Amino acid sequence: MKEESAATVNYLNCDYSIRSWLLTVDHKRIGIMYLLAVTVFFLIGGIMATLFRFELSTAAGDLVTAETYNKLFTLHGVVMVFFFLIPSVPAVLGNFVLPLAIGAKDVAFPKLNLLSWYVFMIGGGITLFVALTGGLDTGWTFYTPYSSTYATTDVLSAAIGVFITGFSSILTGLNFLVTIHKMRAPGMTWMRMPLFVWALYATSLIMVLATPVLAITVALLAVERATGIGIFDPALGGDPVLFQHMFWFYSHPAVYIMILPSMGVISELVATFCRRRIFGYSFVAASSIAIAVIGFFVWGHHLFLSTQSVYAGMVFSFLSFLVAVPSAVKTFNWTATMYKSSVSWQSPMLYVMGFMGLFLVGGLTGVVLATLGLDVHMHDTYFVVAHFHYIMVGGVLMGYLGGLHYWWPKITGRMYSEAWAKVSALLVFVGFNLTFMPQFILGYLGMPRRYYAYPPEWQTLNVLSSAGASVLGVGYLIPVIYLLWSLRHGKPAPANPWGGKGLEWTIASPPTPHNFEKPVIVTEGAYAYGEGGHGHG
Amino acid sequence: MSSPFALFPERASTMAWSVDALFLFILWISIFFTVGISAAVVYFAIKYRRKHDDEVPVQIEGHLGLEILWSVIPLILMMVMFFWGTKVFLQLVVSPADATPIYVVGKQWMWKIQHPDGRREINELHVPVGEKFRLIMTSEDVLHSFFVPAFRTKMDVVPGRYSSLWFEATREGVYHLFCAEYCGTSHSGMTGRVVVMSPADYAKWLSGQAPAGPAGGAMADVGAQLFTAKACNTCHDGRPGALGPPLAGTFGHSVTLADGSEVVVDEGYIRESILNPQAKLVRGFQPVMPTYKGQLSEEEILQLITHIKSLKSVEASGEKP
Amino acid sequence: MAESRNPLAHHFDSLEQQYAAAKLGMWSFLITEVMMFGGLFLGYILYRCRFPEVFAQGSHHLDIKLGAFNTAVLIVSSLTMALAVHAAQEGRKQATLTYLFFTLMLGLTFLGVKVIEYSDKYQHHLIPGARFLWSEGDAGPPQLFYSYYFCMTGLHAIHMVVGAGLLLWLMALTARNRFSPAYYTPIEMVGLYWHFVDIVWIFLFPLLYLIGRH
Amino acid sequence: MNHHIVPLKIYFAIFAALMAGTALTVWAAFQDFGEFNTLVAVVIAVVKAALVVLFFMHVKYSDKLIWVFASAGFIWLIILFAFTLMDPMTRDWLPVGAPLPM
Repeated sequence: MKEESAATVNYLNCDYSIRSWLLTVDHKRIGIMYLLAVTVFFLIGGIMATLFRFELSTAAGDLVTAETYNKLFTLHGVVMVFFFLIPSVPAVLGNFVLPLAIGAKDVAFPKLNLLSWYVFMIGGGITLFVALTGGLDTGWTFYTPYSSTYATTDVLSAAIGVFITGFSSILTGLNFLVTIHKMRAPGMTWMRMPLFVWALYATSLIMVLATPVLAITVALLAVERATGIGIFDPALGGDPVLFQHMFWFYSHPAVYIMILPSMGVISELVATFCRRRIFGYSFVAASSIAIAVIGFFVWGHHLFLSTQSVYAGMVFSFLSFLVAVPSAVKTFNWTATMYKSSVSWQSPMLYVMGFMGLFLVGGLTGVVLATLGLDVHMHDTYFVVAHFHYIMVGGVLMGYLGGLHYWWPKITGRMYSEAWAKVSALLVFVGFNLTFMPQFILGYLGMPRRYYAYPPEWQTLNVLSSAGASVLGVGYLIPVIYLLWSLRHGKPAPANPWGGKGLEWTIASPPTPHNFEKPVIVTEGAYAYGEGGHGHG
Repeated sequence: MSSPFALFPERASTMAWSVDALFLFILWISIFFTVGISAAVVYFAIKYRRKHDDEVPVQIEGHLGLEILWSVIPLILMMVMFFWGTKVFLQLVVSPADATPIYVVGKQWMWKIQHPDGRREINELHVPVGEKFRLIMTSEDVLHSFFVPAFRTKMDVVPGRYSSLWFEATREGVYHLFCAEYCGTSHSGMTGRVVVMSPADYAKWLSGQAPAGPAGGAMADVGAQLFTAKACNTCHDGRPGALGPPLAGTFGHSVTLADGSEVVVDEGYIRESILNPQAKLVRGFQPVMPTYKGQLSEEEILQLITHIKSLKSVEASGEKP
Repeated sequence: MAESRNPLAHHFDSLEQQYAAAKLGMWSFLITEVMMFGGLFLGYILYRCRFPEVFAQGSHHLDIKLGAFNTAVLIVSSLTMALAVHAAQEGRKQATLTYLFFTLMLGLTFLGVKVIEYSDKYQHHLIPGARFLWSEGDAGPPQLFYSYYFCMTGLHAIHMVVGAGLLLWLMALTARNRFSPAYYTPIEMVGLYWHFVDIVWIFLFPLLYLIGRH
Repeated sequence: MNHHIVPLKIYFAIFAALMAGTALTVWAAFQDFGEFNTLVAVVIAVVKAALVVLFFMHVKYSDKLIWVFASAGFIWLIILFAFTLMDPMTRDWLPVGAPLPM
């Protein structure tokens, strides 16, 4: 330990050795290790996207071969979904903030937490190894029998990589569940918890309940691939649609694993930057749980045209409409929170506004796709691609970046350049819309997804989309630069730069190794802005 | 085909407008909410922007009535969309009884199409305006999906199973045919054209086409030759005491199985009985039929099915044995 | 905290809180196990409904006596595991060790029987894949039955192997006096795991071995 | 720690019930209950599993939260089964194409 006064010892400077990082059980350090990992995965996934967006700027296939193109979008999907979107908010921000937000010294199982990072890195390593040794061309959905019998790429290793990564997600979810149940500081009742914690709880439920089904699904795929036994093989009487059911039993709720934590971040940000308790707190909290639970009953809307029974299709369609209601409730409540509040235009709030706009488009186009009669035309077209990018990139990524900017002073103890942060928020918003809005039109015109060459009349829209992607790319690179810059040159951050009311803002930036020096006793709800607020309703 | 600035694909089938109308309905509702909420967010952000650093706004806890209002209104809208969407869906997927069958086999990376009269096409489908067609589709290898944007219809093509799709073209023209389910390297090359012609042009086109196919003749005739070549007729000739159940006149009717249950004889049941004869044994017959798995291609199975469909029962055709 | 003898980790306030956290964590883990096996059972149910006769035939090639014997072995092992927890709660070290040892032996017995059954399937060419032989018609659906048989019992056997390792670890800790009536959490947690593995077999036995025996 | 220590008597009683259940399920397999053969086997297995969960795994003596978690696993298992099997079980009701019947 360095010769410093006790007041300035924090979790970052208490030990500088590599070993102290690789063997750390401190949730804050593990959060940072996840941050580094997902940033690398995001860059890899982003490079893939840049390459195939470049390819798609002409109608003919000319930049890369069809085979390479298929490998590019597959790897883009696998890396972005399993190694960026799913871990980004929960494993980076959740790990760092959750124990602080509930007044705990750490998560319930710190060693498991570290283990989950290693499991994640091993799974990611195997998957990237596949990329280097020939690639994978099944699409991130691994549909059988193409993946089990016909693909000539290394599906086996990729399935093993995804299988292993699943356990990292399970361990994180399990850890958070127990942490939220058992580690809250005295006085931190459920209805006093910050909404980010509620969202993480709902997310963890899905991680624990759904991920094992993905694990067994890709395990069966791996076994079938490795030994040639029949599990999903139609030649033996097996049912390829069974694979789709099992896959989407996880992968649809997985969308909520991605978006729920981001929604939680947005709730925190809206409260802080409007200095206002979230309007209808209990409805926003309950809607997280409702989304998590109803989200388990809607997976069949990915199978409307898979020869699934018409009746099953109707049930899944109906339930898909239901899940839109709690999402709508959240949006209305965030908007209402801004009414007669004190809105700060600091950069995290810009991300909130961006999130609101993009999430609205993403959510409402989801309603379009849940409509049986419309999905027939739009299924597997660019309309679907645009829709889920609005949710996953527009929604999840805006929430993640907003949260990262919000907690960055707490994580690093430094302030970043506010001006540059505003520029990047604006670029991301504009670039994103330019990239994906044309894809809605392409989709309705009938351009199928995963197409490497397309009819020439669609080139204009594709060029627009590719142009937007370059703006988006710049928008993502700028934060990397100014955030890194802030580590050395940024102004030291005060304990509470934004005037937030969460417990994490009551301690030093960056926090001390054990978070709270004095025992924490909570006496008021989250977001207690203003004295004895005169509320109604 | 369509201009570079079109927002909608051509409407070339009876269902196209139904789908577009529903889409426009939901689209306008979506635009209303997106614009409305975004405008509110921007307005509030400007109107209530923080004037000085220690500003503390009035605290509002929430409002039960509002919560109910903005739960119930979306719910009602959702239910309207659900019922309307389901209605359109049923029209899209349930084939009218009088549709003419066309048989489609997807394989990496082409569409093989057979008409009952024996014509075969690859990656092209010629149909006349104003007639209903029902595609009966299967795959030889992986999943595919038959997609004609101008008809607003699409259906997955699954190995080991028949799926179907119907349409009635309303406008002459040449339209895109795509494979919409990712199927491997040349997925984006598994495309083709649907050529919709006037009945007169269609008749002209028909006469210019020699009935093709290796064995020539209508599908049912090719099937009949297969029926003999594979010796199906030795057991399924309908004589009393024959080893296999009679097939004539059974299509579309139900038969009683060994376990007492009933099953309707349709394309799927015939296919299953050829490939896995013991799976659903007709009552009163021994499980002696060998499997024909690996001996018949998907196209040959379809030819056998059309042949069996064409077999009229003895009474119906008025023949005497 | 492997080095220190104090079983209370730094981030908990009390042993009670630590125990409750461990127990809830273990149950969360068991939920994931339920769902993981659930995925296997799902496919099994679907195919069994689709090919009832073939699955019955496939089942008749399994040895019902060995299956029943193994069921009994696992139930006895569950009892000895419960008794081990009981002994640990009362702080009886020698009894704890003995019961853990019996549990381990029973677990190994189960695995031994499994080896006999697997080698029998191997000799009769009932391993799905290129060598699979089936004289009674289409060899496709019977392969599905055996694929599921091996995947389900195989995953179960892997759990047994892990369980055996955990028992060895517990015995080592018990011998080193790490447990007391105040702290026996690991024994109880492994116990929960062991009982869960038993429950899986309680379902596997009738579903795989006992179809249509009448 | 003051945890409920389950009397040995109960352990042995449960053990006896489990062994009896095993014998019962083997016996039942050789009887013909018609359509209910599988149901009988599953019901016996569920009862046996419930005994293990409640007594050997101490859920009967645990707080509500453990009850909820233990039940959640089984409820979600049923969701997985019911909503997946809903598809193949109802495919024939409206033969859209001619899917292979179950």
